[in-house]
Amino acid sequence: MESLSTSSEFENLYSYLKRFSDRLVEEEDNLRIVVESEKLREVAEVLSKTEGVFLRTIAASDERSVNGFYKMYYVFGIDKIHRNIVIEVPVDSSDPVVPSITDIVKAADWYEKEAHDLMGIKFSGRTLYKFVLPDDWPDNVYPLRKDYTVQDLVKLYRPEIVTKAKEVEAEAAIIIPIGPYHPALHEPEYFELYVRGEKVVDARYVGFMVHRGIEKLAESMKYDQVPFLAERICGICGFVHSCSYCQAVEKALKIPIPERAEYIRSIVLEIERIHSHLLWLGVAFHLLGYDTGFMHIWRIREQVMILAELLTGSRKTYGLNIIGGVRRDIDRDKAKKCLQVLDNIEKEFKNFVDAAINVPQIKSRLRRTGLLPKSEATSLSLVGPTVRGSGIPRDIRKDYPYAAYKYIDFKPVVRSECDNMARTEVRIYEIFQSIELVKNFLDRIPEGDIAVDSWEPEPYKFGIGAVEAPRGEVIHIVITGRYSPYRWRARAPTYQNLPAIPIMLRDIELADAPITIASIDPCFSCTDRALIIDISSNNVKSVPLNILSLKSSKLFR
Amino acid sequence: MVKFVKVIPIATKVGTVTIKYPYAKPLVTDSFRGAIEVNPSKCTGCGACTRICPPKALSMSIEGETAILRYFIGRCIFCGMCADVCPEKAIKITKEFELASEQVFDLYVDVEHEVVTCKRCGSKFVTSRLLNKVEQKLEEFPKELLYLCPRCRRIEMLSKQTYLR
Amino acid sequence: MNLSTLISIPISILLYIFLPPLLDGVERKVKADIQSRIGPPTILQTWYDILKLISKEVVLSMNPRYVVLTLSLSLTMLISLAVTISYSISLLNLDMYIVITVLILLLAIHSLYLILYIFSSNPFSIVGTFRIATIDILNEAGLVAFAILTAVSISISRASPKDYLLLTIALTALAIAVYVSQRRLPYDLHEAEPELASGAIIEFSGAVLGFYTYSHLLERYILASIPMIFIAYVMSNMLRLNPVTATLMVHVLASLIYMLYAVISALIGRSRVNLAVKTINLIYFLAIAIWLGVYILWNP
Amino acid sequence: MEVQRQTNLETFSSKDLEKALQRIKKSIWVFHLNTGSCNGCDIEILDVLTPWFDVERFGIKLVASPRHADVVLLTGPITIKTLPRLVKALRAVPRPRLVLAIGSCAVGGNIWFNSYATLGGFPNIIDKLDELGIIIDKVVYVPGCPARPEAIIYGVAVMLNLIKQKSHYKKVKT
Repeated sequence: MESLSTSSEFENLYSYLKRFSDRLVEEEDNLRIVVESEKLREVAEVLSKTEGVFLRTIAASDERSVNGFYKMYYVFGIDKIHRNIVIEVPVDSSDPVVPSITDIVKAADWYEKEAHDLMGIKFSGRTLYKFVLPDDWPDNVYPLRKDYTVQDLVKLYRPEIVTKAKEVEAEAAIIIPIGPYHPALHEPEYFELYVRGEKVVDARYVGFMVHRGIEKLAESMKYDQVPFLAERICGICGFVHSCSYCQAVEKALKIPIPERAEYIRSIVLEIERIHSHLLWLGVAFHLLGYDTGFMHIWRIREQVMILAELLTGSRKTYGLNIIGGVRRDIDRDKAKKCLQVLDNIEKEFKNFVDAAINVPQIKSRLRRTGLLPKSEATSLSLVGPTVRGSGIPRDIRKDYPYAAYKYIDFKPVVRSECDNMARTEVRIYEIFQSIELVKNFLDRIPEGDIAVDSWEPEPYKFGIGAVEAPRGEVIHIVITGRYSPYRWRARAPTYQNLPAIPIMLRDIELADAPITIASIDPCFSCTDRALIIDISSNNVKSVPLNILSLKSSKLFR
Repeated sequence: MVKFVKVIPIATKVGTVTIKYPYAKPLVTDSFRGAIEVNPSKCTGCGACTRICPPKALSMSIEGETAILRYFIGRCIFCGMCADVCPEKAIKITKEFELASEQVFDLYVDVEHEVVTCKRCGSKFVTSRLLNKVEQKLEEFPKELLYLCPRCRRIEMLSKQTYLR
Repeated sequence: MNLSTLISIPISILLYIFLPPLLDGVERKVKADIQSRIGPPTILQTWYDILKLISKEVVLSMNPRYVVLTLSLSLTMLISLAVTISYSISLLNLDMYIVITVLILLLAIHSLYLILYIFSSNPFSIVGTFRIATIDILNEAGLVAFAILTAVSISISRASPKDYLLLTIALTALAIAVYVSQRRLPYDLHEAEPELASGAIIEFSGAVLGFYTYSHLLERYILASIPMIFIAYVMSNMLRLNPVTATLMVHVLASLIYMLYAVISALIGRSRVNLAVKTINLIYFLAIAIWLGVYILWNP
Repeated sequence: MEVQRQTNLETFSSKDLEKALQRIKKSIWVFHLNTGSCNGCDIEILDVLTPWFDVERFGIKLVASPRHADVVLLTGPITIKTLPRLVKALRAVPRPRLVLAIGSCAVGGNIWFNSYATLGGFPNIIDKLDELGIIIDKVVYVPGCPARPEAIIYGVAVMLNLIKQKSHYKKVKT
């Protein structure tokens, strides 16, 4: 593999960065560079203008106890050469201010908001208000700072249930209490859609209902307990989170994991993808009123659930990952059963989806709705089937190979129509592709151990773990501590993808809003560990009709 | 054009797939992890499980004359880590999932252990089972130190050393 | 009025009153079958649902007087509609006046529903109400036109193949209009669950919802029986049926077409308002054009 | 327009309640309320509606509005931000008002029981709801992470007294 310093294409970028700072370290797959905050905007500008560089994640970390300041980590990725550029910006602890880069790198918007709320970092150039935390959260208490333990925070703030409920009573007279609960979104999130007649003119995400304080909790847990916590970030694609957490720790501490464990992880990841895409497809049919399709797709999916339970011991939240490997082996019987089930699913699914996708209403409502132009998709650094439906072949399995994907060759599924149908088709073909991949993995899986015997934590090492989840790229950053992670930053795909929704919703019919929102396969429990959107409203004169939509990955329920 | 009608032959071919649970067997596979069962005759009350349990569904507390290992099924995430770490193999993962209850109270399981009182300060510090176990393993350990709580033990050892010197 | 007429009227009214929830039960069973599952325990399920709703507490955020008044009015009108139809079947008399009375009652009931929906202040129900108004305006025109067209086809019929063809075209168009009026998929836009929660009926609860559900099912069944009245009329003229047989025939045929509708609605997805308007327009225009074309161009 | 309740405790006597509870046994409409769960239990709830488990065979139907519901399927540890909405939704459910708390989160707060952003499960707010005049007629807790579809069906059966519950407080001495 090429590294940044040897790549001919990115030679200029490298020499530029090198001139910029002498504190530049080239690691196995990251290029880490320390940049003073005054120069941050300049570097960001250069990176955002370089073609093929995407923002992957941003993390704020409280390192006052180690080196006396806060630190911001900006992770940019160059898909082509499988390398990350990690820009580290030390932030003064008495006056934590960093220049905002949102106007240069669009995708940075939410990250800055989150860092402001949870870590108390201020961004010059923009004013931020409370987004993630409840409105009555005490000022100057930033949960992710090391000044507070989880117990302190619980003592500092408890909501007044009775008072709160009475306030609700007062405002609830007209709008009926379906609140953020809407049948299309099975999660308590909501969008406000501004509509004129039946046309949507604008949309605003009002969320953070599922913020559960996960990153803080992890700091009070031991290394081996965190995978179970990570898995509960999301009940649909939990395995990807525990996987990328483990990979981040393994990278940071350079723990070599057995090849067999890598294969087992990949097999379970693909099985999770099959189940998640089938689930999505079923819900999409339900959103389009085609309940028969929903029922049959879920009938087919049930076999995957039984298979997952057989392989891992649980239908969901598999509890399979530990640092250094996996807890359960796939023996010969299970592998045989697995192949059988997959064959069956492939046959049934092919038959059924062929019929279902030809239902006239499904066809006409998916085609040419929810358009997401390629240029917008690039500038927002979108991930997963959302971006692949717009003709950009970004796939972490290919771009930053991990686990057993290193050993295998495949092509990401790409569609270039940019509409809801394109995203649906990407998912449908990915199901077939995943079945193919699992068969391949089972074929090649080597004998051996499934976990390392022991490993020693070493504090203040930095590691990035990324996994291609069914919804897109999941990326975890871990800075290790002595007994538990010092800082753990999880970024879910929906976090990156949600800003695309207002673009897709503009000027479509109200009836198509649920399926369009669903088309990024939003998973709010992932996203809300911390985050929020704010789309500055444009100048369209709009009739504000608070459409509380949202519930699910099931979608708007 | 009318391809979507194909759903009817598909449905006819598949028939009804519904499992008539609770009147028929559930779809549980062999590897399913349900509620755990603590074998009171093996458990020594060492607390290894309470330290690994991610949601702290297992907890150890001393109430009066007994130490209680409390298992709260309502918080359990059925990960099975406790069974992996238990040095006595006293924890068994069952396939039980029919746990619904009208009272949260009914979801607790307590295992009571006798406790040993520190000979010097009178504080309760360990279950007698664990102490016996330790006694068997460390035969050479001075008996008088065994029945002291960690704090008193340290004081005792220090004073002994001073004395010896 | 002879004895069999006297018997057939109450039979028919009773069928109208008790059959609709049962048919809904059967429909749920049929749908479950298409979806490879068991479905409700018995076909009485819809009745149980309605009875349960009636015994529940009522929570309303609108003035209950308006709601109860509108709802009871529409129920009364539905039952009088059932009585009118039963009466006309047993007399085997189908003059234009009856057809028009039936249509007027139907339209009145639809407007009452609109009023009922409009009392809700919820944004979902507002959107739902506008949607249903759009579809209704278009579809009621179709319903009236095709009912009259069918009546005309019957009255001009001299039992030639051309006349039967005309009748078939008119009846088919009427059946489509009835399907749309029944507010089934793909045109149940007012209560599209995934988009609008329950749309227009989101704020109803307890007994109000129970009675609404019942009246909605009753309306569906009455609508399904309308094309059948014409068929029964033609048949009884040909075969000299007695009123009891004719009544039973209408109900059997109505139940059958109800099931056919159920199967169709299980196979397709939900449309969109602008799309629905286009499709309905096209179908109705085509139907009228074909009917006229056959009438004018076919000269045997 | 203001919220009006047509019936209240005076007209909704214990006899009415008894009758309504009897009728609910044959027809149960459920409303699904997610209070910040990870989606695991939520997809299992959807799963019980689908062909393999098909709870319609007990007369269970998923409805979209709390006004139509008999039973609230509550998942999640109740995050602070969802709390006001939870109260709103529960208030909108007409009596008899039943709650099925599904999953470890709703029962005991799961892994987040001591997080600053959650309340740690339904038992922690039940008294407060009483204080607000929201009477919950019956609660059944269904543990599981996520609660598997069979466990949810079992919970419903316990709620309707079709089956006697198996879990009981146990105290064993060594």
